[in-house]
Amino acid sequence: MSDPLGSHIREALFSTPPRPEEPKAPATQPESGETPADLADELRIDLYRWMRLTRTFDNTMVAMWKQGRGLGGTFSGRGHEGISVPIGLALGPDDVIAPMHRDVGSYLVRGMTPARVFGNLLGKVTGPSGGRDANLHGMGDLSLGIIGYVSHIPQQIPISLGVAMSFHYRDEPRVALTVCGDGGTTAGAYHESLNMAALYSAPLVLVVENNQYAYSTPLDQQMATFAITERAAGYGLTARTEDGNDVEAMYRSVKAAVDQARSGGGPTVIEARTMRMLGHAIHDGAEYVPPELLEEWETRDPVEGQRRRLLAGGVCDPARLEDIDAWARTEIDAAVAEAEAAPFPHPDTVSDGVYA
Amino acid sequence: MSDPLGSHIREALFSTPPRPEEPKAPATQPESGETPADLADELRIDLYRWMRLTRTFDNTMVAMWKQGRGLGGTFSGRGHEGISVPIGLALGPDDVIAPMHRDVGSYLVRGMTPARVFGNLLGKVTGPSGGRDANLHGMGDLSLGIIGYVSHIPQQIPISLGVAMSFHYRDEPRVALTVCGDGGTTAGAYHESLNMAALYSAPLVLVVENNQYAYSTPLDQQMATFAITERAAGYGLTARTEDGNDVEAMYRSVKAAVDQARSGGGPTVIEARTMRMLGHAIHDGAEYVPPELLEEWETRDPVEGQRRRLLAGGVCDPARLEDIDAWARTEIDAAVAEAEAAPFPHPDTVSDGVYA
Amino acid sequence: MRELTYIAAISEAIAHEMERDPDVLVLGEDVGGDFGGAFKVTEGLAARFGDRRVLNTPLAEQSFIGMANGMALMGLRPIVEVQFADFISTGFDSIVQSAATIHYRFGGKIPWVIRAPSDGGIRSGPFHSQNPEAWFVHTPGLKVVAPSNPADAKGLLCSAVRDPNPVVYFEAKPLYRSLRGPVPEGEHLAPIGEAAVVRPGTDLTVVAYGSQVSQALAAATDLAADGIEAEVVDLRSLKPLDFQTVAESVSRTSRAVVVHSANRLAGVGAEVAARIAEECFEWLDAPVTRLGGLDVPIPFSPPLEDAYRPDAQKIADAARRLAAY
Amino acid sequence: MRELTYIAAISEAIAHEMERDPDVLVLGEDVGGDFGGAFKVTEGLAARFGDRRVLNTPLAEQSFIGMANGMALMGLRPIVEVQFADFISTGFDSIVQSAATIHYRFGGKIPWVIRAPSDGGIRSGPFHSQNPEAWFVHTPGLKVVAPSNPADAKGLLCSAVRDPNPVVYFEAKPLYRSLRGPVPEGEHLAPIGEAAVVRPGTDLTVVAYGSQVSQALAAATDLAADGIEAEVVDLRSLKPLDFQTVAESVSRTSRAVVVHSANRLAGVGAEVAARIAEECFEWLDAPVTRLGGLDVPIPFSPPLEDAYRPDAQKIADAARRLAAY
Ligand SMILES: Cc1ncc(C[n+]2csc(CCOP(=O)(O)OP(=O)(O)O)c2C)c(N)n1
Ligand SMILES: Cc1ncc(C[n+]2csc(CCOP(=O)(O)OP(=O)(O)O)c2C)c(N)n1
Ligand SMILES: [Mg+2]
Ligand SMILES: [Mg+2]
Repeated sequence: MSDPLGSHIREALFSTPPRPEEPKAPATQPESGETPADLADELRIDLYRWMRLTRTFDNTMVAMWKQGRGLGGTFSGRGHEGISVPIGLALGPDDVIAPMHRDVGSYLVRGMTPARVFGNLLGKVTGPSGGRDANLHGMGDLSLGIIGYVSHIPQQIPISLGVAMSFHYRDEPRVALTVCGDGGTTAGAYHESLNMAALYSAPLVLVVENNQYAYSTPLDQQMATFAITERAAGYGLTARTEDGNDVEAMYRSVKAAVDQARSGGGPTVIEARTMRMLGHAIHDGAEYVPPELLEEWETRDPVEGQRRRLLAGGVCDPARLEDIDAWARTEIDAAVAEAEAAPFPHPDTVSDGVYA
Repeated sequence: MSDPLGSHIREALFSTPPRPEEPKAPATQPESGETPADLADELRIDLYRWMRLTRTFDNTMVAMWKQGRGLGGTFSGRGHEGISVPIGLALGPDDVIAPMHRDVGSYLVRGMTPARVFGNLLGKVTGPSGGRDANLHGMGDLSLGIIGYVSHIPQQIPISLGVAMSFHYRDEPRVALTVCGDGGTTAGAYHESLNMAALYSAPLVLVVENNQYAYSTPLDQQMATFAITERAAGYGLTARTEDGNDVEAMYRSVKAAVDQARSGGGPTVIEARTMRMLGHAIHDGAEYVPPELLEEWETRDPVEGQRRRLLAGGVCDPARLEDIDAWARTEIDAAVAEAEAAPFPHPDTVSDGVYA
Repeated sequence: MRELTYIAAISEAIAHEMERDPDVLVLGEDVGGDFGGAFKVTEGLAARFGDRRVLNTPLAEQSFIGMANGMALMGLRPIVEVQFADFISTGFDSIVQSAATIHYRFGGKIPWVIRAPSDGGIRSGPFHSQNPEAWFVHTPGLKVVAPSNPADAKGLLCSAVRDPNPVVYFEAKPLYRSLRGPVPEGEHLAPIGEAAVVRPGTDLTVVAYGSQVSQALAAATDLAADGIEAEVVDLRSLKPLDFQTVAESVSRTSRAVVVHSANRLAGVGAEVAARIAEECFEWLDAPVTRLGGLDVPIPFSPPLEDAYRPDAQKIADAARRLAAY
Repeated sequence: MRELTYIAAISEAIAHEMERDPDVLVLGEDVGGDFGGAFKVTEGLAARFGDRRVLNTPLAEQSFIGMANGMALMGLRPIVEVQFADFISTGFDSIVQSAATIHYRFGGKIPWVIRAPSDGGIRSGPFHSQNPEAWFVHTPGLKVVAPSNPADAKGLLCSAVRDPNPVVYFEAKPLYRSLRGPVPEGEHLAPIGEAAVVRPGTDLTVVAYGSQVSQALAAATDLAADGIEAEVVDLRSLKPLDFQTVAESVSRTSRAVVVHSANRLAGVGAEVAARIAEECFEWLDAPVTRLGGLDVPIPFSPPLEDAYRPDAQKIADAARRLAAY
């Protein structure tokens, strides 16, 4: 039977631009099966490194759009790095992920270069959708095990269920992971897919990014009780709540879920509690969010939190973290330059690729 | 504000053909607000009477279709009388019901004559859909507070949620009641609507007719755990399980849910456990159902059960029940004759009524 | 007359109807509170009419449209906002199976309006630019309107709210703030089912609706410089369709171009062109030409989206070819 | 050649493809076990190929079609049964938004087939008689086929399974057991995108598909008795559409009737008629006539359903009017 992903993924995962300060990249991929009660120091640093890259990406993107250097709208994932990075890192190379619009970290971890992501945002031919899809949609690359985002929430879940079922059908030890928001949990396909995932014991991990808002709508206007985890457990699958701003806790939890799924233990739903720090999309000032709430969550910033933890625990010295920060800056600046210089697609290609 | 139902309903409810043996018909409608821990004797007899009428309807319909006197397909509700009758009787005259395809009892209780139901089944102009909709679909009559069935499962739930929300919006002490099957619980709109019903504290009652099969598919191929009630409770609404073949228990439970909804206490889901005694539809031999299962449930027949209970408890003497049985037979025979004699709609009317 | 933007005319229509009739209410994602919807169309309504009449719903199109069906059956008149027309497909059953058939099947009335912000040209990509009106025109039991200017945006919305049937109202996002025009104050109704000749002409007829009417008018100006006088018919209502106005125009001009932003293939323009070809056969001096989106998901990148969409230039080019036929 | 019913040809095609390719599997409501689906099309497959390859799903169209999307992305080839074509709208997003756009947006292939038992005339009412093909023909990114006879039922299904794109396969319920015909044993493919002239003629062209092809052939026999020789073109594939075969026929006959069971209004026939009118303008001696269902939910009662549907008599009547034009 054909393997549409192939083993190129392992290669692709490590083919991101050379990182001078991080030669031991394989440390980011603990051997499959190992449950990291204690995470290796290099992995803990790696979590920081990818979060920093993601945050620098996000800051730069937001600044560009405010300066009018963007195209159309875009979505900030600020505050979600504690989720988007570990969902990428906890997967094995042959696993498949279907991220949402706030999960840039997971794309980067899986080997999509920042230049390609900016290329997509700017409608360039170099973006993974080749200028066909907008902002953080359509950034699929099956050679990296990434499925592009379908806007219709929560379409990523049934698709990922199907990916998981293909692994199940073929007896492959692979896992599908996907993501939805608190808003996604109130949609019909969420229920249908969780029910089927439990029924078929599909090797699926779903991370619910509960960031307290669906666009302008707070949780208490979405559901009568906030028992997302308990409701998920009701289908007969594993469900637990995590602090989505604690990247190490998230890594452990996702890794355990991935291991469980891979070994035939069935699906897991992880509710990751966090806060959307900027508006819904770039044009949204989010005046409807109480400032105190944002202030409180600012103190729980996942990137700064991990930095403090690494320093406090003596895992590495400040210089190493500063090197990482500088590396991220350099990477992102280069990516922007590359994407801005890239060409738009030619209008004559507009009808190419509708059919395979 | 206009009241599309009007007070004609009370009248309509009692305008069914005269019943010589049941002069005290108003006893079927206990005063709103009364929670019948002990059901009045006349009500207990009435539950039997409507179940018998429903069963006689069903037997006759099945026989006609087997004899080739039917048109298209149809659905037997045999074994569901313990649900379909009390959901009609526990409602007040201004309440609204949206039944499914096995709930003929509720139509009859609400005042739709058996002749009209047969008219619908036979595509006659006298059916509530005037020959437009098939079998037990489209049998709406808003003057009776009945919403016709939409085939797309479980469309009756969001519609009924909206009906409930209109009562809520207008501060009317009215209740919407609807029904779905075990199969309906796995569909997306079930989840969406229960979540919203709880969120808005809508005056809605949903009865889940868990008859162990969705067409040929048994429960264990529909869901990993059979915790329909627990899952419903997870939305933050009242949920309980009942024996769907115990008509008095069902009546009490539905009545309590209706009272709760009417008094602002929010929605209830009642999982009524029962068994579909004939196939999915008239053409279906249901060979996939183990015969032992049917044999077991045959001993729990809701109509015979209520008969035994009335006799054992000395609520009435056998002669009265035999009168009821004879009455049902007469009613249904007359209805068939009337429906068979009724005309088909004229082809020139085919485009009438698409728009209001 | 005072002028309003297209979007302000929509907001005014909603407020006007809510003021007039307590049975009118608004629901949808993010429509309530101080926020007032993704495009701010319902801004201020919650403060004015209360949260009960301007209801934020969870993300659940199938069921909040289904809920509107039930409300409407009881005589309320919900104005439902789908955040983008693209997401109307998520609530498809509740529209095409439930709302569309209920009157025919048992006489229940469904007097709702679904507002669907549609159309592209503003770099929003395949999921925020769609024009799905053909699905609904093909479905028996619905009405479908698509205003092209601020006055009709108000007048058709007010009429849609009062119509006893389900009406899908396609508002053109690209016109929201780019198009201003005179809008009558107070009561103003535009009849559903009547097209309008928005520019008289003698040489050919351009049939358009929604945002393509502005493009057709721009093309007509351009063509006039070459001595080609195009008549522009704005359909306004796609179902019921006022074919008489179209036929009357084509009977005079003998040439027709039909244009819309939606996919040309099996779009509403196919119905219009087929009817012209059938019913105006004797008058036609040239084949009916159709313009529409290409048969591809609506692309994001500017060169691709521009290649995808009809515009004034493409209409003028087609008209010139037709005039020279 | 041995003859099979239309439905047996479908069953044979599925078994043939499952035998050939372990990536082919079947899923849908009630398709598995000893039961084999509401129409018994998949009967015996579970026993032969195992429950894993013939999967009963819960009632959840949006997600089981969405699941097929994910399976297909990984290279499996699911054949999805929706129990009636009417219920395809419940899974609409997973088809028109997800499956249809994925290749264009990032190159993912979706090689599934959705089997949709469609069409009426058998007293099944508004929810078990629908012909929703126009929705999918209008949507970019899908293929749509509609076989009219047992050989094509097999050949088009086998081709659809092997096609790397999502194919919606409309099978005509009224033909299931009423139509028998020769079907090649073993390997038999009918190309997607090729129409067929199923009866040659000189006086006019009837373009049809699905169950209306039999009606058109019956009408042609009737017409021949009057000396009118109708050519019948069976579209077979609605998207891509083989317009060349249609144009070639009309260029000879100069007259065309387009017929389908689906609502005439904005149906696939509108596209075909508009293209004939545009591209065959010079050849036409009479207006293109369209026949289709009336613009009403499909009624149940025999006199109403018969009034609703096109049939051989109505086709012959239209053809006579056209021939006399
Ligand atoms: C079916 C559907 N309806 C509406 C939308 C428009 N929309 C985009 S994001 C969003 C809110 C999503 O909230 P949530 O799921 O909590 O994700 P978050 O944005 O908070 O990450 C909405 C309503 C959509 N994408 N899909
Ligand atoms: C959306 C949708 N898909 C498929 C069907 C076809 N169908 C009709 S009844 C049925 C089974 C329903 O089972 P359940 O909900 O348990 O009700 P029951 O028939 O047991 O009373 C199915 C699949 C449908 N009506 N609606
Ligand atoms: Mg959220
Ligand atoms: Mg059931």
